Amino acid sequence: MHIIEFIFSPLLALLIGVFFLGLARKVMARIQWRYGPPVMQPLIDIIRLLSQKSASHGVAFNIGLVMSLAGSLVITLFLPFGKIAPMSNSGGMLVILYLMLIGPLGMAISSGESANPNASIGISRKLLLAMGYELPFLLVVLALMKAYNTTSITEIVSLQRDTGWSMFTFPLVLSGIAYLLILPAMLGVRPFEVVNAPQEISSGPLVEYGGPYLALATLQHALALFIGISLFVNLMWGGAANPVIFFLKMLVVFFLGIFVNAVFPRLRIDQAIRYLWRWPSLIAFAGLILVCVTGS
Amino acid sequence: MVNPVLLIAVPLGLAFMVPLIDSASRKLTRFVPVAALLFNLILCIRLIPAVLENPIVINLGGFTPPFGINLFVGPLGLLFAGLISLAGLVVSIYSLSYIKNGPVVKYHMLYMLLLTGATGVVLTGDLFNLFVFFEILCISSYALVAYHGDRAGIESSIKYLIQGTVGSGLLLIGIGFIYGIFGTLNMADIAMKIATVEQSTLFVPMILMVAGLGVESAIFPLNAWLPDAHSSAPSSISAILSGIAIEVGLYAVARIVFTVFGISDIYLFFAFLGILTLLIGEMCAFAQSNIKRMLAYSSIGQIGLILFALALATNNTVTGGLFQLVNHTFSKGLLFLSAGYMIYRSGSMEISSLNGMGKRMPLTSLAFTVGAFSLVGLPPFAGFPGKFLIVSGALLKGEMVINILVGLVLLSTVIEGTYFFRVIQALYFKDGNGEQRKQAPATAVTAMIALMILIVALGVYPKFLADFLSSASSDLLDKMSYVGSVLK
Amino acid sequence: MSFLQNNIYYIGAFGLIMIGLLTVLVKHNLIKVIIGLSIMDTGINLFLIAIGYLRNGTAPIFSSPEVESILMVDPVPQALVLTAIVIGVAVLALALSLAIRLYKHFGTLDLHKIKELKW
Amino acid sequence: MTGMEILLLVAFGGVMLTYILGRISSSLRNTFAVVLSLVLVVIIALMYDKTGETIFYRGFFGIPMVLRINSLSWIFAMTISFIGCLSVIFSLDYMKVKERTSFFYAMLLLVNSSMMGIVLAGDLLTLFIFWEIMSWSTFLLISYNGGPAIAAGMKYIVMSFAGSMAMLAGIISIFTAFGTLQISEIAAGMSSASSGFKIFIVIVFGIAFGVKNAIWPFHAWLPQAHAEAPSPFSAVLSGVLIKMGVFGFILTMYVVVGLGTYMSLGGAIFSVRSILLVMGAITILVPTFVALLQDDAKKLLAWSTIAQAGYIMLGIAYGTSLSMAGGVLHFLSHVVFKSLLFMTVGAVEFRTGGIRDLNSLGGLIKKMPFAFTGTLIGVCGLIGVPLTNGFVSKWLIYKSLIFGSPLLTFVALFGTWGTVLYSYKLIHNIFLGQLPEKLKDVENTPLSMKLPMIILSFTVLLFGILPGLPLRVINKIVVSLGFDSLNISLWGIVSESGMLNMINLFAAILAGLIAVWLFLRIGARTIPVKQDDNYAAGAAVPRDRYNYTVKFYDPLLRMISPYLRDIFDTFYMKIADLTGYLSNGIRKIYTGYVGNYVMYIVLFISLMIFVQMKWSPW
Repeated sequence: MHIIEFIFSPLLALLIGVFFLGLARKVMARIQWRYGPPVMQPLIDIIRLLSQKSASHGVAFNIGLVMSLAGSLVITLFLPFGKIAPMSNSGGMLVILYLMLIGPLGMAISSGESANPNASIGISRKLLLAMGYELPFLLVVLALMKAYNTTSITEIVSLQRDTGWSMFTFPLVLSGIAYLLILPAMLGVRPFEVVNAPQEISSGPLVEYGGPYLALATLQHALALFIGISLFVNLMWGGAANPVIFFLKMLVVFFLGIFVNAVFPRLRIDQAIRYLWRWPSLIAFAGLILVCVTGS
Repeated sequence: MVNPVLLIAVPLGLAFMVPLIDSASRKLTRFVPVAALLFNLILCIRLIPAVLENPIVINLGGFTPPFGINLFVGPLGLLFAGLISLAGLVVSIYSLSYIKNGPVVKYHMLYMLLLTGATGVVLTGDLFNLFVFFEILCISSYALVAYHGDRAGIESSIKYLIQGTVGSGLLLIGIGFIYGIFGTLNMADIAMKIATVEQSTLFVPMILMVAGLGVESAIFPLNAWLPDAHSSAPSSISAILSGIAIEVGLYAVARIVFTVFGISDIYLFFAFLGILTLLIGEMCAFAQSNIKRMLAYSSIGQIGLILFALALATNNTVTGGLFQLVNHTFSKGLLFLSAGYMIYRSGSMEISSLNGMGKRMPLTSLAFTVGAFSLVGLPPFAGFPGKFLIVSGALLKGEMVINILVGLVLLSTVIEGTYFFRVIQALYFKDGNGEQRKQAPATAVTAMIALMILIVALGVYPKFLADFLSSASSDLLDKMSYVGSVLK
Repeated sequence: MSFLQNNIYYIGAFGLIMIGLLTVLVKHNLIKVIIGLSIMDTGINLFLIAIGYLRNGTAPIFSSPEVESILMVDPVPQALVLTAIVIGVAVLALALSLAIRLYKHFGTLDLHKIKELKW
Repeated sequence: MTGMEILLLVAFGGVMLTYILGRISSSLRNTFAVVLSLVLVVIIALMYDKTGETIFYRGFFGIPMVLRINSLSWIFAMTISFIGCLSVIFSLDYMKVKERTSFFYAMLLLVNSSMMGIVLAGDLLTLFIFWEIMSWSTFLLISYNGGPAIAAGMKYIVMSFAGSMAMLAGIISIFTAFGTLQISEIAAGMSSASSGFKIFIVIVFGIAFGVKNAIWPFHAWLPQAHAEAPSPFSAVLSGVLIKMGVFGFILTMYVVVGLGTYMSLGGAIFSVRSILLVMGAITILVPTFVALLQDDAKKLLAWSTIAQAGYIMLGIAYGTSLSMAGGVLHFLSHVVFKSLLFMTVGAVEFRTGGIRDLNSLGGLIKKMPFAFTGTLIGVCGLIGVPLTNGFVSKWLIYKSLIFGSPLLTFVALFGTWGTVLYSYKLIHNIFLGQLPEKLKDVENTPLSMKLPMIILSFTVLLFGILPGLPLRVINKIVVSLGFDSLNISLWGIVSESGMLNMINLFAAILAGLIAVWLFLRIGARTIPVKQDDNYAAGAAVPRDRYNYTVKFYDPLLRMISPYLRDIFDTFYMKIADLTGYLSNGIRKIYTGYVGNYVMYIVLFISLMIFVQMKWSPW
């Protein structure tokens, strides 16, 4: 039972992530009155890419990518998907926060080795953007942990079953709003699509990847999408006891993200940071203060 | 039992023998001070057990006090006499090679006169006798400052002379007043009669005497001669002036204030004066770029610290002050001696010219470093126990004013550390011109090593001296037993 | 008037001391300063003598049995003054010899101009 | 003669002997230094789990000087000797090209010996004596390189000296108040002392230890000092020496003042505890971002050291058993990974001929793979990536702070992101990116540098995966300081608010890595290409013309750098200037005109007479 979960939940996450990638392209195309590629196109691409030859720039180029994807896979073991959360006993939110570092870091080391100017720019932006949304995000997470008096994500989910979604319970409203405001940045969609920016810096960190590397990078991207959405649903929208309902909730969040993506133009990195550090941070800060004041 | 009179008589006699000896044998001249001071040192050491039991009082010419002149060899006097012989011995060994040019005979003669004067001051029990020995000390130091006969030496010497003469004039007026009031010059006798006179009449003579002695002991604002004289004298003389002369002046001030007058209301004022001297000395030293001037100002600062410690007048602080005094004699002596050869080698007194000396003269630089660390009060050198005793004694008094003054002492220590560390950095870590590595002569190195060993030994095992200093401090503070032992 | 009469020596002595001190303070010719020091010394010596002086007193020598010690001047200050004079002369000699050397080096005796050592 | 006396005798005797041997032969001296430091490690290891006190010296005015050992001293002593040993080994090659090596080795060993004296001290006098010996010997070592190191050393010694003077005032007040300096006896006296006295003690000791530990606002000396010291010593400096401040804080707050008193000392809002916590938080936040601005590798690490000291401060100042364990464990973690980082940077500096400027390095991964691996592991530890020791210790600190004061936790967590940014800058600008033309012939890391790096990297991972190893010892410390015992297993910790199981995490990550690696192997073969053979949209990338890493985080820095002026550094420099200015003014009273001098004498007399007539103090 347990072992199945261990294998099942990363695979499920990968699958959903890749599905989301395909869905995103399809929905975007429909919004723009195009037909768009089939939803399973990214999966097909990954399989194709695995068979292609590619250039490698060195050991760190490989290790970084492997590290990045492995880290993201491990996070999926900690995130409850419905009731499936195989490693929720080995650590809580803090471990997740720290595991979330491995993804960008591995990616950065890997593409840093390639010595491509576009990659360097992309990485710099990726880290800066992460810094940008991490400020309000940490405030939100701390407010949640303080409000529920636990650091375990499964407990947060189960407590929401009694109190209702944390987004709509009194002291956490502000945090919920702040989280919603930074969600696009965490998912890396359009107003904050500064890292990959295909038209500007040739997909940034991804520029040197080809063949299997690109496949891994795509999977990592898919997982990041999955983790971002799943975290939001778990923390703010009450998670779910049932995987299906959980998936539906994720889908709703995903569509929200896509719509935002479709409407907004891209910001510059400094504009993005300035935005993230202004209103969302202020609201999140107010939320934390509110929780501290009312909680005690 | 040996007669303490020899402590004065032997060097005095030998001082005047120097020209005779010189005419007999050129080579022997240089060794006369070494021999005389070695004799004094041995004498002092032999006197220690007896003096610790009971102070020795010698009546010169057989008159019993209060008539006639008496010598009082208590622990304090013996401490100073020993210190003078020890420092004098080390410096005279150093001078064997350092003093080569110029009127060598006169140098050795004056040098011994200076030390005779100093020994006389600390041993005498008679006010006018004190004045006479004081004048011997002063006049020989005026002359020795001008030893090189160069511009700076002559200029500082004449300035020193003018201020010193005014000071000793004031001292003499003070002594005159005291004689007019009490009709006696014996310190113990005066001390006994002091309570019979109204205090306000004693004020003027005391001020005059303190001001007169203060010039020699470099209390602010009477110390303007010191930086000039110490920086232009030959380094061996700077070491003696800094290590002995001003300490003896301070001894005289302390003796007059504590033993003769013994009026405790004024002590706090001296504590303030000490702190002021300390702060001004350290700050002036901080701003110097001339190494010998820096050391000279640092001496002012140290005198301030010692004065502060003595003025608190508890057994602890006075012991601490005396410890600091011993440490100052050794460390400042060491600093001047080592600086002397470094200046000799580089040809300039600017600190920047000493850059990279650590490579050229490693041992001399090491000596300077040890002296500096000790003076700043870093363990395991001799400065730390002294500072520890002073601060603990001062805090033990538990008065807010004194606590604040202690804060200032610690602050000035930081300033002092700053300028010493600056020099040490210049010695070791700045690149100088790539001269050859050449050590100081063997005699100078011997002197420096002896002082270094003393400093480290005192720092590691302060108890060695502490007991003796403790009885010396009660000698200074306990007026009644002084009077009792002199007047029987 | 009797105050003046009784204390004439003291007044004279302190007058001399003050004159000497003032000379040292305001004059900037080295020779004059040395003269000032000398005057001050003289004043001090006079002061010491005055302490021990007794009006109409005799010399402190027991020359004949009828001389009472009460009428003798005090001998101690006189001894002191002898010593002080000797010291004063020594200082004076040293000062003057230094002045000569100083003139050789600086070509002037103006103390305002001899300020190489300061600060 | 107990083990401690033998230890100190061996340590200090070894210093002398090393210097003397250096006069004879340098290889003999090197062998001796290595053997000596190994012997010290062994002696301390043998003292594990011993407690005891012994009076070793009465020569200082009869005040008994005591050595004592307990779990707290043991863990510090062990760290000191361990890092000391590694840095001596590291120096073997590093110092070959320098002059005055005997002096260097002797001073390095002296610093280590005096630090051992500090942690083994059983009374405050012994502590102070060794503290001062450590201070001045450190000063000599910081200034060792000359040039800019002169100013760095000066700044260090002045601040450190001011701190020790404050400490001396504190020690002597304790001595005068209670008549004893033995730490075990002071605690009894302290409990009955007035709270004003306690606060005074905390303040003066806080200044002394705060300066050494580089807690904001006393951090100003550290960046320059760490950057300019010789690299093997930077490792010691950053790793263990500033941790003497941590030791001092623990001693002051929990032993001298006492746990119960400490928690309630001071007012409600401005309690000592909350002030220390806020100082710790500021120490994390500001230096982290200042580190981002740095272009000098060692300076970057130095600022990072300050920031990490803030984490330790948060841990030990918070005052629960979990936070205490976190603080002490983070001290251990920091020792290991920061020494590692300074050593790798030192190796790079050594091989590239002294280049520390991040903008002129790059691409060294091919040339110095060992140093790269070391840096990677060190950086991971610094950030706190799971499976490294930094993760466990930070987890403990967060865990204990999170419910009590979420804002402090936020600062600490946010600081971690800053850490990611500057760590990446460090590793990228040195090892990744382009290899400049002039660094074509850089050789691999020498063996004597590899060895410490391997040991330290291994320790980073070992303590990360099996945190129970250090935590068992730390639990003893925590209990001995009066806290509750922790529930510790070999692989993690269970507390009431959550648990940590590193072995599961390790297994999961290992499995993930293997799976992804296999997945990569399934795919088609890859062709290794040269680093600069890359895609630039058809344009040729001119080599050595551009450096992609200059102004790496420029958008962010432009936003934050106006707020990052080091006010306190400026403030201290202003004080120094003011002192100089004042001193220059004061010495003008010595005008050089002798008439003025005589006037001073006359004025002095007149003043005294005036005072007497006006107030008649007599």
